[in-house]
Order: sequence, then C-alpha cells, then structure tokens
Amino acid sequence: MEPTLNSYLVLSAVLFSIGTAGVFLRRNLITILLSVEIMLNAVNLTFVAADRYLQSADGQIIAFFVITVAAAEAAVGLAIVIALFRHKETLSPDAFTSLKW
Amino acid sequence: MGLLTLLVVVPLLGGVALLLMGRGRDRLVHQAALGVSLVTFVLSLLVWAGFDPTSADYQFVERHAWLPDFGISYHVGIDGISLFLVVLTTFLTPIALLCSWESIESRVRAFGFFMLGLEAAMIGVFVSLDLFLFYVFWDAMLIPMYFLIGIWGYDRRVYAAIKFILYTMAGSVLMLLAIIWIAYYHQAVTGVPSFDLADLLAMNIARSVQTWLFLAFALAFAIKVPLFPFHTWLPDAHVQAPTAGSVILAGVLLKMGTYGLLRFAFPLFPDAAQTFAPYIALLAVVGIVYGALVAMVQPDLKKLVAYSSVSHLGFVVLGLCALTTNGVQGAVFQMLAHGISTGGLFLLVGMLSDRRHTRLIAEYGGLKAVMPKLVATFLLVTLASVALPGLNGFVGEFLILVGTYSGLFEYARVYTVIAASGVILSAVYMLWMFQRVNHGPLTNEKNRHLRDLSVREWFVIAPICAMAILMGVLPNIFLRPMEPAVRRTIQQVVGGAVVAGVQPAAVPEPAIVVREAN
Amino acid sequence: MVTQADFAAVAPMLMVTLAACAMLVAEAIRRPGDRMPFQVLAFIGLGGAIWASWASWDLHRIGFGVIVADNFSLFLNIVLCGIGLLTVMLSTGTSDRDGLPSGEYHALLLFSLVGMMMIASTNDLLVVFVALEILSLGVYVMTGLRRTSEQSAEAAFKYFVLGAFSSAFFIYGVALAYTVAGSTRLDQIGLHVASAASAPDLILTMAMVLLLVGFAFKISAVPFHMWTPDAYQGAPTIVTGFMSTAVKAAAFAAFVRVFLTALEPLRVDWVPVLSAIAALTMILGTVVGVAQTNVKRMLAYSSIAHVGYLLVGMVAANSAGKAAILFYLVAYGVTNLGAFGVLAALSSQDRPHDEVRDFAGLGRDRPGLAALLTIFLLSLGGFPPTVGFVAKWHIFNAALQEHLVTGQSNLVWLAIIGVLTSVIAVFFYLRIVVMMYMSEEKAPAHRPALPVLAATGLAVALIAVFYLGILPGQLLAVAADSVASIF
Amino acid sequence: MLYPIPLFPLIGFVVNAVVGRRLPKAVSGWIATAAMLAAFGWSAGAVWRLLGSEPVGGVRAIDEVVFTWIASGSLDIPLAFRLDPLSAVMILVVTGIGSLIHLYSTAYMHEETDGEYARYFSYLNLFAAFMLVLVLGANFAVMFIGWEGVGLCSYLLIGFWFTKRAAAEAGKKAFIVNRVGDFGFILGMIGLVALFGTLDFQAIAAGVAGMPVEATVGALTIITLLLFLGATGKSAQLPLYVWLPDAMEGPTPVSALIHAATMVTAGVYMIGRNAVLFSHAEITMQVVAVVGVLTALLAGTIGLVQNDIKRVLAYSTISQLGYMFLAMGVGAFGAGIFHLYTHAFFKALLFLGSGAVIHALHGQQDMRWMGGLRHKLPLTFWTFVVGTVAIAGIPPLAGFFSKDEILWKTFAGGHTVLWALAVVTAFLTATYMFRLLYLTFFGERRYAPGAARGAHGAEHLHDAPAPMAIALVVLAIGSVLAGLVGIPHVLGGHNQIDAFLAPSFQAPAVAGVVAPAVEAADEAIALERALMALSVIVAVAGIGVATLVWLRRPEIADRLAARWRGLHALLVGKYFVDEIYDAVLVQPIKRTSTALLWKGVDTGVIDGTVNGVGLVVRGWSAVLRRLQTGSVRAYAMSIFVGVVVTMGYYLWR
Amino acid sequence: MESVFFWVFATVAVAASLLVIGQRNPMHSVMLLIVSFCALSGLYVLLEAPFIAVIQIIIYAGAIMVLFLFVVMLLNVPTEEAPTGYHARLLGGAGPRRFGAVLSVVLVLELAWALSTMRGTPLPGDAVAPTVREIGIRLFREHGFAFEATSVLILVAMVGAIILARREK
Repeated sequence: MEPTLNSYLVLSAVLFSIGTAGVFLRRNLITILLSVEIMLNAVNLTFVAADRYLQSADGQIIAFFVITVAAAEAAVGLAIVIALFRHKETLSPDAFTSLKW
Repeated sequence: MGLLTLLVVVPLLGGVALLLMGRGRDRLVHQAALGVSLVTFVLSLLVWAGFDPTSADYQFVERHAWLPDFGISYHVGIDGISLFLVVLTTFLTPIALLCSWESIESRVRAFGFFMLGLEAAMIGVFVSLDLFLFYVFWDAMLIPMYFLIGIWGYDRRVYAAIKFILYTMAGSVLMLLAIIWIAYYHQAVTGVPSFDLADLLAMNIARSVQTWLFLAFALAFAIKVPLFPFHTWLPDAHVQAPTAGSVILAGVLLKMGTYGLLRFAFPLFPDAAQTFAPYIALLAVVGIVYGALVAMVQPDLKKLVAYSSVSHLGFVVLGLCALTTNGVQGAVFQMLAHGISTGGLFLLVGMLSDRRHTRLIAEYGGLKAVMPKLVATFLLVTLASVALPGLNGFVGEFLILVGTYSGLFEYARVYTVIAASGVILSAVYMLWMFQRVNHGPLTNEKNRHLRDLSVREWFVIAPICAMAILMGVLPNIFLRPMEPAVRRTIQQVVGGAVVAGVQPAAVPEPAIVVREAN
Repeated sequence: MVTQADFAAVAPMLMVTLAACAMLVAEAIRRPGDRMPFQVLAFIGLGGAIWASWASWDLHRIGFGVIVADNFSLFLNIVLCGIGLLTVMLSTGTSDRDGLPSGEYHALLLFSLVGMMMIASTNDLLVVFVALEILSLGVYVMTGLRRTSEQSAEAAFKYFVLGAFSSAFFIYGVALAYTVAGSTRLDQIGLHVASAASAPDLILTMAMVLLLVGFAFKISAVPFHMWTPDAYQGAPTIVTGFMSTAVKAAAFAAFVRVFLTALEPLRVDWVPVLSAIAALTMILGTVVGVAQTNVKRMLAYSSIAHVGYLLVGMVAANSAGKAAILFYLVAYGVTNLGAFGVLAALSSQDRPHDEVRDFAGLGRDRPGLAALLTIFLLSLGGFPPTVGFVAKWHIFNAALQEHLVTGQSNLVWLAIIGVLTSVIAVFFYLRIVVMMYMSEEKAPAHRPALPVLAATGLAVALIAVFYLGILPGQLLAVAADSVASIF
Repeated sequence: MLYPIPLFPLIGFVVNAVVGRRLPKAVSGWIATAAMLAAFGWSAGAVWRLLGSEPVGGVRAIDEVVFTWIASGSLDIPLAFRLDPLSAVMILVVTGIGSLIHLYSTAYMHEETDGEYARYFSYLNLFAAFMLVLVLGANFAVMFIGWEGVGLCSYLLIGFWFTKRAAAEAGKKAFIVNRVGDFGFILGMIGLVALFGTLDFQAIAAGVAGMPVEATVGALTIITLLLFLGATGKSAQLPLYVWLPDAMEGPTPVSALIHAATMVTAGVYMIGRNAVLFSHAEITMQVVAVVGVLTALLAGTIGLVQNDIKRVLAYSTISQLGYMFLAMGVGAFGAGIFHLYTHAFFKALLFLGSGAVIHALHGQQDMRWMGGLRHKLPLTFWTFVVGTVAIAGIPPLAGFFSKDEILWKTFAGGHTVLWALAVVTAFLTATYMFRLLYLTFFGERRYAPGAARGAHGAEHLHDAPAPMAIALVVLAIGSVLAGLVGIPHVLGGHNQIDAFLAPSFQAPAVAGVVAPAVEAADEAIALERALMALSVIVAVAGIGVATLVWLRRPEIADRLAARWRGLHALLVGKYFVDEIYDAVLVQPIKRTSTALLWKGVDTGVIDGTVNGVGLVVRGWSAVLRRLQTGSVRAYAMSIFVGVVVTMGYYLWR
Repeated sequence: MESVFFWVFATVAVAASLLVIGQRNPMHSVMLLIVSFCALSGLYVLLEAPFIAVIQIIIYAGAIMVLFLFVVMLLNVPTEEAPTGYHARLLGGAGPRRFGAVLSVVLVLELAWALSTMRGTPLPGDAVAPTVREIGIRLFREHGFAFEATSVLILVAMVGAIILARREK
C-alpha cells in the first residue's frame, strides 16, 4: 500500500501521543524532557509531510526552526534539571511538590 | 464649579488634606475634620436656600461630558427628594465627627479621611443623575464604611465589616449589569448608548425585560435598605461599627436603598414596579413586624436599634410601594426622620458605651438617677423613634399609613393594618429598653459615678433633639419642597403605565431645566 | 529587499534587543564588586522603544513581511515597555535582596520583552512560536533566578515542563494549520478559513483547539492554569509581578490577533468552548483563591480570575470587547504590578514576606506601603474610582452590548458569573487589608529601605490607578483606535 | 386666641425642665401653678367670649388655625383649635381641677429634692398642655398629638419614682397598653382620611350626616370600632383597662389629675366629639355600651376586695368610666359628658383625700393598716365623705344627677339589660366606696407604731397642710354643687348642661335646628322618678351592706371570703387578667421572638443561608485547591484532559 | 518499495518511541530516542526532504541527544526510583498513569478521526525535492525575521542555561 499523506499524518499523531503519554508515565525528569522531544519530532513529521503534499519548502524550514527551538528548550530544561538536582539529589518530579494547594 | 460639585469635592479634598497633616496632632485633626464637615453643611444650606420649592425639576444641574462615547456624563442635580437627603448627610456628618472626638484615639487622620470620604460618596449618590456616576459613588461608598467598621469597630469588627461589604456588593453588582444593560438597550433603540437618567426614563422597555432589570435593581436596594429577609448584615454592622459609623450607617446609608428604589428602580421600570410593588410591600410589612419582634428581645442596645431600623425602614419601603403621594411623601419624610432619630439613638448608645464599654442592656439600669440630662435626651429621641406625634417620627409613619391604605395593590388595606401594629411594637421594644436602661434601681455599682453629658456631647445631641422637634412640629418645611418631585416621580411610575396601556409612547418626560447654580 | 521601513517597523524590538545585548556586554566586562548602570540601559532601551512606537502611530508599517507595526502592535509595545519600565523601577532594592544577578536579570527581562513585543506584532504563526519561546525561556529562567531557593527552582521546573508541553501542542496546531492552509501567515490562513468556512474542516478545528491550548496555557486559563500558582509563588516576587502582567498582555495580544482575525470566521465554533473556559476560569480562580494563605499564591489565583474576565471580552469580541481587553490589560498591568511592587519592597533577604500573616499590623509599621497595597487590592477588586472598576465595567459593557446586538445568552451568564465572582474575590483581597489594618496580631517589624526608584515606580502605578480610574476616556479611545487597526 | 391656653403650661414645662433643677421648690412649684392658673384664667375668658358670641348655625364656636401642620397631596392638616360647648366644659375641668391639683402638689411633693420637684411640675405642666391640645384640637390629628402626649406624661408621671421598679414597670405598661389602643386610633384616622379626605371633626360630621345610619358592619362601623379601641386604651375599658390600677404607682395627685379627672376621660370625650360619627354606626354604639357596662361591673367587683386604697379608687374610676361609655353607647352624649364633669370633681377629691391620708401615714396605702383616722384627719375625713357620698349617687350631690341621667337614658333607650347591670354596678359602687371609707377612717386604728412606715411614727399625724386643704375643700364644694347644672327636668331643673352641650353632638348642618325640648309624657315622668328613687335605694342599700359588713360586723367579710374562697381569690386576683395577658400574649410573643424569629429565622435560616454561602465557597475552595497537588504530572494531566475534552467536543458535537 | 520503507521506518520510530517511555533507565531512553530520530530521518528522505533528514541526524540526534546523554551521565541517576509517600503514590501510582495512557490513546483516536478527512489524499508523485539553495533562499527571504528571532532565542537559552546551571559562588 502506498503511503498517503494521511499515513504520515497519523503516524505523526501516534508519535505525538506517545510523547504525551511519556509525560505521564515516567517518573524521571529527563525522560519527561525526552517525551517532549518526541512530541516536537512528531510535529516535524507533520510539517515535512505537509510540505511534500503542498510541494513547498516552508514546512522544512519550519521544521528546522522547531529543531532549533527544541535545542534551546533542551538547554534551558537541562539547566533547570541540574539546578533542581543540586537542591535535592533526585530526578523524580514527584519529589518537587513543596509548592502546592 | 457648581454648588453640588463643591459638596462632593470639599469633603473629599478636606479628607485628603487631613491625611497630609502631621502625626501626633490628633486634637487638631479632629477639629479640622469637623471644620470641613461644617463647611460642607453650610454649603448644603446654601443649596437649600437657593432651591425653588415649587418646581419639580432638577435644580443646580451640572453636566459635563465624561465618557461621551459611552453616553456617560458627569450629570448632577437635585430635586426635592434628594435635597433633604443631602442636607441630612451634611447634617449628620459633623455630629458623627464630633461624637468621636474622645472615642476615636487611634489613626485619627485616617478616621477623618474615611468619614469625609464617606460623606462625599454619599452626597454623590444623592446628586447623581447619571447611572454610571451613581454606581461609582454607590460602590465607592462601601470602602470608607468598610474601614470605619473594620478598624475602629468592636471585637467582631472584621466579620461585620466583611459581611457588610460582601453582602452589599453581592446585591449591587447585578445592578451594575442591569445599568449597563439598560444603557445599551438605549443604544439598541436610539443608536447611542446612554447612562443618563433622563434619557433612560424617556425610553420604553419591554415588560418582560423590565422584570429582570427591576429585580436586579431592587435586590441591590433591598439589601441596602435592608428589606427583610436581606437584613442580616445590618445588626452585625451596626453592633460592631464605632458610634460615628453606626450613625452614618443608620442615618444615611440605609436611605440610599430606599432612595434608589424611588429614584431609579421604580421610574425606570414602571410596569415591573407596579407588578412587584405588592410583593415588596409584603416584605416591608413582614419586616416591620419581624424587625420589631426581634428587636424586642435583643440583649444588646445597638442590636436593638439595628433591628428597629429594619422595622422603620419597612415603613419607608411600604410607603414607596404604595405609589401614592401621601405614601411616598411619608416615606421620604420618614427617611429623614429615621436618620435623625436612629442617628440620635446610636449617638446616645455610643455615649453610654464610651462610659461603660458595654452595650448590654442588662449592664445598665437606673441611669436616670445619675445622668438626668443624658436620659432626658435619650427619652426625647426614644419618643421620636416611637413616632410620638409632635416629633419627627409620627408624620412620616402617619402619611405612609394613609398613603398605603389607598395604595394601588390588592391587599393594601391589610398591609396597612399589619403595618400599624408596628406602632404598638415599636413602643414595646423601645420603652422596654428605655426602662431597663434608665429606670429602676441603680443595680450596677459601676454605673454609680457615670458623668452626665459634657458640653461637647451637648453639641452632639442637641441638634438631633432640635431637629426631632422641628420636624415633628413643622413638617411642612420639608414636605412642601419635596411634593413636586414626589408627584413627578409617581407620575413617572403610575402615569406611565396607565398611559402605556393605551398608547405606549406617551410617557410624559420630566423636563430637566438647567438652573444657574451660582 | 530589506528596506529602511522594515527596520523602522521593528525598531522598538531592535532597541530593546540592543539594550539587552549591551547589558550582557556590561555584565561581561564587569569586575566583581562593580555596579553597572543596568537600569539606565533599560530606560534607554525601553524608553526608546516607547518613543519609537509612539512615533509610528498610524503609520501601519510592515517589517520583513511578518512584523506588522499597526496601532494594535504599537499600543502593546508601549504597554509592554511601560510594564518593563515599571518592573525595572520596582526591582531596585528587591533584586539585590533576592540575590538576582543584576546583569542577567535585566537582560533576560528585556529579552523576554522583545519576545513579547514580537508575539504581539507578528502575523506569522511561526514567528509567534519563536517569540513565544523567547519570552517563555526568558521567563522560565527568571522564575528560577533565586538560585538559593529550592522553591524558585521548583517553580521554574514546573513552569518549564508544562510550558514545553503546551508549546508542543501549540506547534502541532501550527503544523495542522499549515497542512490545510499551506501557510503559517495569518492572512493566508484567514483566507483559507473564510473560503472553507462552508465545509467544516475537522483538521482546521483541531488546529484551532491546539492553538487555543497554547494561548490558554500562557494566559493561564482553566484547565491550563495549574502552573500559575506554583510558578507565581516560587518566582522572585518582582518577577511574578512581571510575569503576571507582561506575559499575559503579550499572550493575549497574540490570542486576540489569531483568533479574532484569522480564525474570526470560526467564531461560532470557538465561542462555546471559550465561554466555558471563561466561566471555569472566573469561578475556579476566585473560589480557590479564597482558601489561600500565601499572598503571592492568592494573587496568582486572582490573576487567573482576571483572565476569566478578559476571556469574557474575547467572547464578546465586538469592537468594544476588543478595546476592553486592551484597557483591561493596562489596568491589570499597573494594578497588579503595583501590588507585587509593594510585596517586593517588603521582602527581605531571609523573609519572603508573602504569607498573609506577615502583613499583620503593616498599617502601622509601613503606613505608606500598606495604603498603596490597599489601593492596588481595591483596584483588583474592582472598586471605583480605581482603574480596576472601569476595566471590569468595560468588559461587562462589551458583553452586554454584544448580547443586545446578537442575542447570545451565554454573554449574560458570563457577565453574571463575572460580577458574582468578583464579589467573592473581594473577600480574599480584603483579607490582606484586614491583616494590615484590623488585626490584633503583629508580625515582626521589618523595614527594608525603599529606594527612590522603586518609590517612584509605585507612585506612577498609584497615579495611573486613579487617573485611569477617573478619567479613562483617553485610554479607552486609544485602545479603541488601536483595535480598529487590525479588524 | 386659643393657643395661649395650652401654651401657658407648655411654657411652664419648658422653664421647669430647663432651669427648674436650679430653682428652689417654692419657685418651681409656683411657676407651674401660675402657668395653670393662667391657663384657667385664659380658658375662662375664652369660654366667656364663647358664651357671649352669636351662634353661627346654632353653634357657638371659636375656630382658630395656628398654622398648617401637615400638608401632603390633598391631605391638609392644620394645627387648629376649636372651642365649642363641649371643649369649653373640658378646658374648664382640665385647667380648673388641674390648677387645684398643682396647688395640692406643691405641698404633697414637698419632700422631693429640688430637681425632682421641678421635674414633677414640668411633667405636670406638660401634661396639662397636651390635655388642652387634646380637648381643643379641631381635628383628629391635633387631638392625637394631645392624645399621645398625655399618654407620654402619664408614662412619665406614673414612673416618676423611677427607681422603684414597680413604678417604672407600671409606666411602661400604661404606655404600651395605650399604644395598643392607639393602633386602633391611627387606623381609624386612616379610614377617615380614606373616606372623607379630611380629619377635621366638623367636616367629618358634615360628611357623615349625609350618610345613612349603618346597621351592619360597614366602613363607619369599622372606623368607629377602631377609634373606640383607642378609647378603651386611653380610658381603661375592657380589654385594655389593665394599666390603670398599676398606674397608681405614680404620685397621688397625678392619679387624681390624670387617672381620674382628665386623661382617662379622653376616650369619652373623643366619642362625644364625634357623636355624629358614632351615632351613624349602630353596632359600634352597642359595643360601646356593652363594653362600658361590663367594664363598670367588672371593675366594681374587683374594687370590692382590694386593700390598696388607691387601687380601689382606680377600679372605681374604671367603673365610672364604664358608666360614661354606657352613656355614650346609648346615645346619651350629654349625660356621659355630664358624668365626666361631675366625676372629675369627686374622683379628684377622693384621690386627693386618699393622698392626704397617705401623706399623713408617710406612704402607707394599705387600708388594712389604716382605720380610725376620722379624728386624726378631720378635714380629710369630711371632704372624703363628701366625695364618697357623691360617687355613691346620693342626692343632691353631683354624682347622683349625672349617674341617674345615664341610668335613665339607658332605660329609656330600651337597653333594659344594660340598665340592670348598671344598677348592680351602682350598688357595688356604693358598697366598695363605703367599705373604703370605713376601713380608712372608722374602726380601730391599725397603724400601730412600727406598722406605719413614717419616720416620725403614727402619733404625729397631721392633717393636710394648707395648699392641700384648699384643694380638698374646693373640690368638695365642687362635688356638692357641680351636679346642679344638670338637674333633670323631672326634678324641676333645666338640665342646662345638656342643652349647652347638645350642639356639639350634632352635625354642623343640622345644628341650627335644635330639636325643641320634648315635653316628656306624664307616665314617662313617673317612670323616671320611680327609677330615680330605685337608684337611690340601691345606693343606700349598698351603703347599708357596707356598713353591715365592714363597720358593724367585720367578721362577715372574712366569713364570706372563706365561704366563697374561689370567687374571692378570683376577685382579689383581679380575674387574673394580667396573668392571662402575660401567659397568652406577652410570654408567647417574647418566646417566639427569641427562639423562633431571632435565634431561628434570623440567626438560623437567613444568616445561616448567608454564612452558608460563604461556607460553601470556602468548602469548595478547600476541596478544589487540593487539585493543585504540587505534582507537575498532575498539572500536565489537567492540560491534557483539557485538550482531549475540547477536541472531543468538536468531534462529537 | 516506498511503502515498505515507510512501514519499516514507521514501525521502528513508533517502537523506539514506545520503548523510550516504556522503561526506566534514562540512558537507554536517550539511546532509543536516537534510534527513533534516525527512523524519522529515513521518513524525511522518503518525503523528498533530504535537507531536513540530514539536519535531523546531525543536530537532533547528534547534538541535542548528546547533550541529554551528557546530563544523564553527569547526574548519574541510572533508574527512576519507586514512588514514595502518599501524594507520590496518588499521582504517580498506577491508576493515574493508566489514565494518562488511556488519554493518550484517546488523543490518537481523536486526531486520527480528524485526520481521516484527508484520507486517500495521495502525495504528488512527481515531486521535486526543493534544493538546499532554494531552502536557503526561502529561509533568508521569507523567514529572515524568524531566523533573526531565533538568534535572540538562542542567546536567551544560552544566558539562561549558564545562569541556572552554574554553581553558586
């Protein structure tokens, strides 16, 4: 079966959802960040697939921007993780609940 | 700047000026605050002097564009109804300030500021002819009162203050929506929005719509009045407020509710007003009896007076709902009378509690032997409150009852009879209280050496007594100038509907004549 | 070709960026112990941006094809830079006490302002996304800037994770929109939406939902609000003030631009959802605010509630409603910033001074600050004659006006919920007032000095609160004017 | 000029109220008395002018509008006075007897301090002023000023010794019970305004005259019944008489003036004033008559067993007032007013006499501790005898003529049952009054040293000092002679007072046509004379019984009391009306107010709802804030749920 | 042919992604994510987007993931610990996690439903991949501003990362 646009889009949706699931399933800050990366990648797939469909280059360029943003996010995110780790020698998100209610 | 604007501005700026005075000069601050309020009083007398009592029009009108895109203007003016409420405000404020000279010892500057700010806002409410402006003053007034209760009140002051402000706000915010609604209804009809009372009165609102808008207005005013069963904020607020606060609260603030009904709710929504008047009147009647019965068994002087206000204001609302000249005239007069006599009662209770730091009736007894002068004035004010003819309370109640009897709705006569029983009940609770406090043997040793009225206190209470007698003996001074305005208002409510039955557009509109104020 | 006009259009952003870069340079050449004139740089940059925006009024420049310097953008530029200026002023003193590294703090502040100005001015979803990230990353970092504090780090982390999560949704929305519309430009999307409006396009709808989520997160609308209380509480106080006002203003600007221009034809579709969100936001924000004991957290819930009112303006979405949003943003900006400014002025190195009981007896201790805080709180509560009242009134004005024109009954309900919740909100604002003036308790006295600049900032906020409360006419007109430029 | 009449005592009041406390007793007492005398003089002058004036439309009257009091809408109530025969009689009684009582008081109250003394006289003057406003008022509203004003003064004077709890209670009770009546009065006024648009007596009378007499319950009946309710309060009739016995806690001259001679007769006066109105409501008239006679009988029976000298007199007053109402009810307005006028003399005399006794015994009021005083207090005794005989209805003293007039008119009007009851009452009156006389002045002395509370013992009893003596003597003379203005035709008199008053009881329009004095038929004359004789016999019988039981064979009283223990207890307990009112009205109302309304409705329901709303909000707040768990994944979940639900909405809608 | 590659890459991407979130060792997760990215890169090639495919490998898998690896090793927490404490259980427990997973499935279904409106839309067969030059020109012409904006973004990220991660003096 020839992959249609829809195949790519649905694949992208599946990957995106896996990313969201990762945020809930994992008890590790790094994995949570990884899950967000999965989501961004899924989005990129949509952009590129759409580009192919639209016969345009914009999608690729946007994907490029998204990768950049992902890099920036990763940098800041990891810095925050390091800062957190300094305070409390753990990477479990559930350990950081002093702010609540 | 016209006189009415001055009336608002002078106390406000005076209050701000107080804040700028140096620390530690409490005496001077007290005097300055009194001075400002007296100047305001004189200004209000000038307004009275320049008032044309034969005219039903608004006078001293000032109108400046404010937010023209929204049909909002700074539009003030007075007629016979608001004139006296303004004068009542300016009359009671100096008295309330003077009565606090010794009892308010902390944060004197702030106290003066809030009192004068309150005065400005109250006057603003009474002179506004633009609904937006009215609401601004109406809401702004809550803040100083909140602080007066909350800072200088008694032990449960915080609860009372918050209850006061939330209760009143809860009612008035819906009115705000109704005000906006009607302003844009004006836009839907004429193309431009308008918050101006005159514009809005000139417009016919569909009956179904009137119902909701009227209810929103009526709720706000009913809470302020307070009408049974929206009254429970009042006893708390009264009991906890400092004397000056209680005086203003009872004397003026409550009148804003009845004033609002008369000035806004009824004329703006005549059909709904006529539909609902009987029900409101029913609540008023219930309030008369209920307030009296509950007042009767209160152990706390201020609470007793507070519930008596519920009862008395029930009379006022009843008179308004009658929508007859006598009823409304009586109601307006009763507003003034209640302001004087209940204000006086609170002053006296305040004097007692200044001396003894308790307001429990059981703590007193036999005071007449130690403080004959104070008790004499107490008696006079009590009698004014129980509507002894010849004193201020009678005229209003009598006219209200006369007016209600010929009221338009079905059970008007029954209401009259029940309301008249308030005559008995008011005597019961007031005299019983008076007797327990002032008569009998001097049972409590602590009361033996209480001092009688001081000179300052004479200046506080004497004007009240004088007004009580003056209003009782020469009520026409007040009734004459208000009659044209009262008639006009009734015409707006009743006349409109009567005509509307045949010919919807023919509501006679009150001409707003700009009279040169200066 | 890149022309002068392109640069003129982005001049405000450029100035602020340059100022921020100058700060970084200054920080780099700073020797330990030196103080650098960061405030001066900030004033130059922000002042220049304000001036540049003012000078471009009515010129409708377009820069690089994606930056639209219409009156709407310019208005927001001015507002954002104004907030920035106030923040800089109010930071004096408190930033040292909180141990914020001055150079980086000011630079990040300005950078995130650049992102905000960008997000408010662009007509390209891609730029919206990038700008969103700029401002977000700046704010995440500022949130975590109190590095000795675990709470600060935790707040930054939560804000970051959720922010990244939601911006993934946002960019997915952009992707879907791009898929169906073939462009990320708002005008192109608008054309597509308008032409395809007859046949409801599910993908487009999904794109709309995802974009909505992205914005709703930034403005902290329920149920995308949960980061707000934590981030607000943990962040340095003055940063909280900045976040709650500037970020919100910028995000709302983009929200308005996207949803009321490109997605305007889908209004029937998004109004019900937005109404529900608005109602939930108002209710939850106020109700949960009641139980708070931490003032910053309480103000966070209050800000959530205020978002609800702003959303009512969105739902009304007539010209009055749009102008009302802008006015409200200004009103909320000066008021809330003022309130946080007071809080910040009170915080000391060892005590954040943000629990309600910390305020006990403040009316005697610091009468001036207490009075200011009271006024700001009353303005938040919507009492006349403060700007808060006019702002709320204007929102409800818009709602009811729209109702009378279109007969949308949800607007009436929203208005009723709005006024009732504002009553509840008064309860918790007044709790602080109660503590300051009416409490027998007495918190330990603490009087960090109030620097002149901070005092000036508070005075400016105070004057604005009253001036705009009594004579809002001009600002209302300007807001209406600026709104007219994009619709 | 009529307004000076009330103005004089008003000025006296103001002077004594303001500066009285700094004046010596002589001065303040003199000021008050002088004010009364001035009022009396002015009244006399005014009445003289009235008598000399030309009747207009058959009525001599002086009308005076002082100023417009209340003007609202079509309602216009002037502060107007009207002097006509009826009010002429009243002002003379009020100022005349009032003056005497003031005079008497100067001595009686002499033991008070300067301040209290001045206070007493200021109240007394204020009372006189209000009473004069009441009787001179030309409309209901003005009358009501006086009506309430005298109630107020009564309250103040009853509670004059306010440190005595009983006195304070009694004052309050008087005011409140009166207020119950006023409730009716006000409603009556409102009805009149609704019906006639005015409160002016003349205008109302003119209006009523054009209406048919109401035989069923109509507007007039309701209005008059309401007004009568007011009258029962003020004039201590069933069911509102309960305050008057308690009112005896006040100083005795007050009892004489207010609770015997003047104020309590206001109700009678009011009906007389509105004779035309009341005559047009048949049912009301019957009610008035029945209430009057029942009150008379009831009070008489209670009076029979009371031991407090003033209380006996109080019940006697109630009883006599019942007579007056009987007269009013049967349409004998002239007779009623005549009795009012004579009663003022002898009852004031009796009270003042009892006051003299009390004064002599230093406050002892219980007759069981008196006795044998006739030698010690001769002047008091003899004047007292005059009063007693007068009230008992022995000719030719004043009481006989007026009472007999009432009895005859009742009988002649066909109200046989009422007449019979009235006769019984007359018997009782004679009995208990002579019981009083015997117990006080005859028999052995029971005021043994130590029993009398006085400081200087009972042995130094002294008779009334000069001012008191003067008052007693003048009143005694009055009690003898006052009846002479009303000697009935059957006894060869001309009943001048009836003729004099008659125009006041007629509508203005018909007033001109005074019906020519109907020459009574012979048999009627005979009947009247027979009945007259009967009443004298009854009175004498009553005296005889009293003499037997309380003078000759005192043990009979005890035996009777023992024999009819229940009845005796009932009478001594005053039929337990106070207790019944307390149990049926006062306590339930208090309890309902406290438990149900205040604690239940107010605090519980209404405030509970209000606070409940607050609690619910707080409760939800506490619950919802728990959603904010602090866990970032929960927050993400919230966002995610938002996304999924929103998407779902669009997909499934 | 293309479809075979598509399915292979798709399967690898999904499986690798699932494994990323499916096991506890972050080190393994990072490695698996690189695998997933490589599979995606393959898909980009299939989509005639070689430029982005290369970028994906070089920047994403090469740079960003290395950064992750670096941090994982720096912090040296190989596996996640079991939840402790009441709240942790409440939120990290099986129930909420399952609920999250279910929601993710729902999200897939919803998106698939929405995307199904485009079912059967064939990809243009004769597409010519835009050259890098074309991409570059577009990047700097059409998206020049965004590009410049990105520089600010990176600057912010840099400053932020430094200031947050550097040790307290």
